[in-house]
Amino acid sequence: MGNNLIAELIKAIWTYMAEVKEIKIMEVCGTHTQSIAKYGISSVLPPGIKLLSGPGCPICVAPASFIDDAVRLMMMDNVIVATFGDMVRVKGTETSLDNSRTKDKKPAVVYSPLEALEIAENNRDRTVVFLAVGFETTAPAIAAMIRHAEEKSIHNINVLTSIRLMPPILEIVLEKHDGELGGMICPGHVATVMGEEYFRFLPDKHDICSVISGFDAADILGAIYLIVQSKCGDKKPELKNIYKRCVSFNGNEKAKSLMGEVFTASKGLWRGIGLVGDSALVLKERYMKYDAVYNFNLSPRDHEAAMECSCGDILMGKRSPGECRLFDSACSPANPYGPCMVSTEGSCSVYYRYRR
Amino acid sequence: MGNNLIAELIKAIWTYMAEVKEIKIMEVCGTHTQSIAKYGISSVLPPGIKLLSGPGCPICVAPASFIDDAVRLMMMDNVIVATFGDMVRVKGTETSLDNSRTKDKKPAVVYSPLEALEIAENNRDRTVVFLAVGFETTAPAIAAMIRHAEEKSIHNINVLTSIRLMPPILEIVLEKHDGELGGMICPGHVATVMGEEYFRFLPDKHDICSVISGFDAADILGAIYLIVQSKCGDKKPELKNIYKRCVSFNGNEKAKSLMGEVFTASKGLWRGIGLVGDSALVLKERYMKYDAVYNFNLSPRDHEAAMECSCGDILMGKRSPGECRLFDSACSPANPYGPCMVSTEGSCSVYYRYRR
Amino acid sequence: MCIAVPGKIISISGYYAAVDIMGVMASVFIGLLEDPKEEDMVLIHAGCAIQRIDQEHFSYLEKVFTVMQEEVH
Amino acid sequence: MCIAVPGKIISISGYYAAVDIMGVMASVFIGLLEDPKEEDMVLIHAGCAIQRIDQEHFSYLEKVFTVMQEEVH
Amino acid sequence: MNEDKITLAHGSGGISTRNLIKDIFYRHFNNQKLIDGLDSAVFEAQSGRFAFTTDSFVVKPIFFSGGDIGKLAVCGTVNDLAVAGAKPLYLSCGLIIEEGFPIGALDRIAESMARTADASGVKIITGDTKVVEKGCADGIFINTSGVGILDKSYVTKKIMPGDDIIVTGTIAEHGTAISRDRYGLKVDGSFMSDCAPINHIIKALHGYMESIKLMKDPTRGGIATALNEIAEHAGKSIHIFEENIPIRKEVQALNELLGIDPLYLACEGRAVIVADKAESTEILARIRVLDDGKEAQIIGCVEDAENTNVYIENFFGGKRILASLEGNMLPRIC
Amino acid sequence: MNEDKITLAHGSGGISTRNLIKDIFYRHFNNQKLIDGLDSAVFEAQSGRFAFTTDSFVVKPIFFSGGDIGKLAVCGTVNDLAVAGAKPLYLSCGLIIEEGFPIGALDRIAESMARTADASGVKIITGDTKVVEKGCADGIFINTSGVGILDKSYVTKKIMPGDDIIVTGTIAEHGTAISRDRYGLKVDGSFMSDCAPINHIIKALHGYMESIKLMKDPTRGGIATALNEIAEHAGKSIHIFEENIPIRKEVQALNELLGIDPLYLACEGRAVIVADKAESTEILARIRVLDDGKEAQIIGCVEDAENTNVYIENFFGGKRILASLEGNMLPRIC
Ligand code: SF4
Ligand code: SF4
Ligand SMILES: [Mg+2]
Ligand SMILES: [Mg+2]
Ligand SMILES: [Mg+2]
Ligand SMILES: [Mg+2]
Ligand SMILES: [Mg+2]
Ligand SMILES: [Mg+2]
Ligand SMILES: [Mg+2]
Ligand SMILES: [Mg+2]
Ligand SMILES: [Mg+2]
Ligand SMILES: [Mg+2]
Repeated sequence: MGNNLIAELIKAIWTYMAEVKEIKIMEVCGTHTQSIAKYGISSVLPPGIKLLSGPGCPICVAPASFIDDAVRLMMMDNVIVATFGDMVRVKGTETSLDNSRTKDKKPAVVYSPLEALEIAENNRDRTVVFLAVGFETTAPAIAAMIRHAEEKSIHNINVLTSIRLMPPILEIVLEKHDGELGGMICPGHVATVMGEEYFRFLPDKHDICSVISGFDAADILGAIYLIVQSKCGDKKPELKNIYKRCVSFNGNEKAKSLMGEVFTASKGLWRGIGLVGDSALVLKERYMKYDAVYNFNLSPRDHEAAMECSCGDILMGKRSPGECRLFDSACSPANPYGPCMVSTEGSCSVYYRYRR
Repeated sequence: MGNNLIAELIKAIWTYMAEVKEIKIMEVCGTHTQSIAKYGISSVLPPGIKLLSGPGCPICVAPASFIDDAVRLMMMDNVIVATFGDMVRVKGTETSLDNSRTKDKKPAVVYSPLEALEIAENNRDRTVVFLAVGFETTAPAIAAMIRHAEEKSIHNINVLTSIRLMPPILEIVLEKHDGELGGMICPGHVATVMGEEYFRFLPDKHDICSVISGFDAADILGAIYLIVQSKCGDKKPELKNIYKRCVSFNGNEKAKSLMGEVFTASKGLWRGIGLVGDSALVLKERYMKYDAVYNFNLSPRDHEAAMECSCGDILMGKRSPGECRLFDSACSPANPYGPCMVSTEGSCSVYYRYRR
Repeated sequence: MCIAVPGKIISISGYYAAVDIMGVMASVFIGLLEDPKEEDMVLIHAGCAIQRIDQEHFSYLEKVFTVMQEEVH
Repeated sequence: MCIAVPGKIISISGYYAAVDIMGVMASVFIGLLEDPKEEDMVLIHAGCAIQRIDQEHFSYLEKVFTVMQEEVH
Repeated sequence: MNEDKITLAHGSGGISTRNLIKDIFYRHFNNQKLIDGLDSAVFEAQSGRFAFTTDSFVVKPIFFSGGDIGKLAVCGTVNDLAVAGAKPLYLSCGLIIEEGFPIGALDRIAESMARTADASGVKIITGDTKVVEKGCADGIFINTSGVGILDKSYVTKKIMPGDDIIVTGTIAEHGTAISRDRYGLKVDGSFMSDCAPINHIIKALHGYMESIKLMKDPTRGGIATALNEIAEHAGKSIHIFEENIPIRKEVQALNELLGIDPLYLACEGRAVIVADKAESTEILARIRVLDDGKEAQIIGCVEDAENTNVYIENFFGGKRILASLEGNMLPRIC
Repeated sequence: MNEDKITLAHGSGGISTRNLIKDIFYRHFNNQKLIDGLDSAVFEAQSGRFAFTTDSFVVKPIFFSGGDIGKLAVCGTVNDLAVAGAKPLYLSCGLIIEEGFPIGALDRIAESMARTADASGVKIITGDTKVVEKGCADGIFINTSGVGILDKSYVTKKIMPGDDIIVTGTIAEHGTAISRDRYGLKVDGSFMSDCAPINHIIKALHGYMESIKLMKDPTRGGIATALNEIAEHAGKSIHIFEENIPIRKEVQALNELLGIDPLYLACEGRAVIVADKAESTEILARIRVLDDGKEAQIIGCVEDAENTNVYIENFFGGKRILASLEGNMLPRIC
């Protein structure tokens, strides 16, 4: 069938939708959100399918105070802040790394946590603070970096962590939705690391049809097909894995054990949402010496001032970006106010660029 | 007679020179050197008159280590170095304030020592170091600034001093010349402060005809006239003062007493010449708290590495700039090596611009 | 949330491998994999190989779809 | 070594005076002078008046020259 | 030259400035109009329509894979003239140099400008050099302005639905090479800026000027931004077919790795051409016979929607709006 | 505009850049060639000899007594065209702006450029805006390039001994005003840059072009440097009479106070003209009837020495060589 598969999938989706009529499907992963936009998926789907974007962009959910701390650290003479590119333009309470930047004090943009370690090795007289942001997919890479620092006795590397976990936030999303959601596209790369079983609780506990999917057009259309198909006839909600080429039953055991070695779960603050128990990974006691919060005596992040931004609702799929009153006025990709606007895969940014 | 005076003076000089034939006259003051060049004085004089430039530029004689210290201070985060414009381009052992300058760390160019004090008042969190360079003319202004700082309790002002006195260096010049010099044009503004009597030692002790002169063309031609005239017939060398409009018998008593209050004489290092006893003014014990050497723990300036530069001989009038092998090759106004090239009134710089 | 691209391990040197990503040769950290080998297809995220790709399952979706559609007809 | 220019005191305020220097009004420190007054001509160096100018001696050189030349002839 | 760094004196307008100009610019740019020129250079021209353009170049790094700031500065202005339908004639060169900049690097840059000017048949006939204090600029900035004379048979014409859109070569080469160099990415593969004069390509189309409606060089903001500008200029929408956009596999791969959309990355040796459908395939063929036109493609066409959007459609019919660039491109990982 | 600072996005080439250009430059420069222009602006011209020139402006402070960087940028290029004997027609405007620069200041600068362009009868028809990171430039730099068409009756001619040298107004006004502002000198007196277009002065001399050998505007390096350039160009020496140089008493006084030689300070609204002796007094008279030509003077003449020195002679016959500027001017005290 080859490329024809996509055409067949679309045809099948249209056929089933004649029966299903209306359905809401949430994609949790920001990269799915981006792929859906990039491939123009909505443009080939029947109008009855509404795709919602969940809290799946780690940039979006990092609290404002995290950025504030990063900016403060960057301005210190003996500190180099290293970060993934996306974090650079996110505003904290008042400003972003980008807007505070001077010729001499600017973030080092890295592609990998291990690059941050390299910077530390090459700048022994300064402390490198890596902004450790991500979900379960990125956490092993960060853990590996910390372990390497330990092995090589590199002590001038710190991490400022905002690592988040999927299941706790999905519990909250599904509680609020209370049956409104017709299906869930599960984050394929989180599953790659954690394994298929990691998302079993979705159908089992929340009675929702869930598909672990990759990021190609066919993968996404396949997931939508399976969800729509499951609505026809009286089927029990199941967990399906159509990303078997990367996602095994138990995931990457070595990566998981490294995460367990370095990190422990803790409550975590989500921008626009609030504190969620056991939703963050933080350094274990024995790796505390790498923790920027500890070394620079930063305040704990346990609450956040109320924002005018509708990000909370956007992340929950309860509103679409166009419904936020800041959208396209006080908040645009050129001058993002809320976190969903800053990452190119944030719901508001994607909506701004592709769907207007 | 009015402007005709100049024509008459020139005529008279030519007349006397028919008898005198050859004469060397030294002007001690760099401003005289500059005026002579600016007015094209040499172009109207008989060829038998040779004008020599003495050690009368305070910029030229400041030791290289003085600049080195100034550069080091300028590079400190909490220090502002304030200076007269001339000092900015002078090279120390390796570099100048100008060449070490960055956008944030550059010298504050002031026209008056009191401006440096103002900068200190406006920057209470930083220390202003004023490069206190000059002869007897400038010393009272510097003394006044220190007294003001004291009165107003401004403690974040320091001076790095290289203040020099005329008589000791003239003694050395005249010892070496041993009767070769036909006359001396004395620095009119040093005399303004110190009084006519300050230069009495020249005819009395060194048997040289000396004229205290102002800086107009007529003043300078008048001095030359008097010197040339004194060679005709068997006259005893005298001190003459044709700058009476500014120079009184005792000078400015108030300025002198202020100098005495703040400064004391000490040995001083002259660039290209060496240590000369009692030739420098340094802060008295009780004003030590304003001394950058003391506060920044700088090394004493008591010797200097030998230089390839002929400045020593130039300053002594023993060589002309053209005879220095660095002249116009390694040393030019655009890239001055020696001190006489950097001040626009330094002998080499003047020679470079006007007489080549 | 997690952009990742596939690549093929060309050579291994310690914790790192030279990986061919659609014609681009990149140095990738392979310390998260159990026993990586040359010729392995891997999935790369943030400069790290996070999993081996199982080439046997490349057409898994197509197979599932074919079976399901046949069931209907 | 010491550029200086003449000017006339126009008004005095504490240690400073407004001085007219060939048409330019500058603020000059006058604390080095004994009893400075408005209308005084002063000599200014490094922003400080270093001496009062004695206007009676403006033509001193000319007088000296005239006398000496007359002596000769 | 016995100094190896630019000093403020080199920008004072005095002897050092004159010497620098003679030693570097007269030597490399070496043409009589430049050397004769006092306050302005003088040239003769026949009646006609002239094109005039300017650009400043602030690229970092200054020397990059496939070029340098000097080559870029010449290509940029030559190409702006070329896509306006003009034969580029004369360029100016205005330099702002940070004190302390190595004279050796300046010499290399001037030499590169001279070589590129030669290659594209233009002369640099007037210039200016300013030096600013250390910390007041970042190395060197170059402004080039250019004058050209328009091909008599070319005027911009009303763009109509159905007109085809041609791109003359693979996209995003410059932006990708610069990103790789700027971020010091440890990847191998052939990443070279496409930085090159394209006036010879336009010249080759001389016989087709009646059918060419508009041309643009897709530099800053990439092909996405250029297409949006064309749509706005035309007052029509544009429909692009993603599969038809020529892009090298390695460029695609590196940008996927970095999470960057290559449609927004600069080309510095390409043109986008809007042509009448009737002759567009012939024009394409004419471009493809050129050494640097082999990858040319018709990538889409003008449509008559009610808006000035650029739509991009993929192999299975998925369609989205391709907006102008917002903000800047940064490598992404999440 | 809901932002008040320039950001990197304003220089990205995307939507922010386009909006900035429309809000500021289209509004102030407001002419059809600019607004129509895509990659280049297009203008028509008859056959003739054209002048082409460029200058970058990096002046500090940006706003000074008697002008601002924008006014200066327009005057500088208009005047370079004018002294080349050309009627200035069109200007380009290339901006390099430091991130964080106030948009309000940019607006004032653009407005000032527009006003000055209007006053001198030129149009700014093409432009470019680049934004560099904070700390990579110092506020704003402006490049203007210009095109003009030469007065048919004017060509530079062989300069002969006896030719007179005219300066059209008082010297060192710009350099003195800038020094005062830059060093924050506490002096009162009228110190204003002479910054102004001078093309109308040259235009007034249309009937005398046969007798005019060469013109220059004595900007950077002042009249001393301009005269040296003329001497070198002519291969002859020049003899200047110091008394004849028009200089205001206050300018003389302030420079004496600072120990600076005003002959090396920039004029930004003056020309130096080398004219045949036979008509030089008539030319002088023609300049003097103009509002801004009242202070014009014949300051010296060309001589036939064996060198290309500029000699300057004072009231009592004292003579010296007036060299080109070496290094930079700084206020001196000792
Ligand atoms: S438009 Fe901006 S402010 Fe509104 S929800 Fe999205 S990111 Fe938040
Ligand atoms: S030419 Fe330079 S090196 Fe020689 S004596 Fe003069 S200042 Fe010194
Ligand atoms: Mg993912
Ligand atoms: Mg003196
Ligand atoms: Mg000029
Ligand atoms: Mg352009
Ligand atoms: Mg361009
Ligand atoms: Mg110039
Ligand atoms: Mg262009
Ligand atoms: Mg010019
Ligand atoms: Mg100019
Ligand atoms: Mg441009």
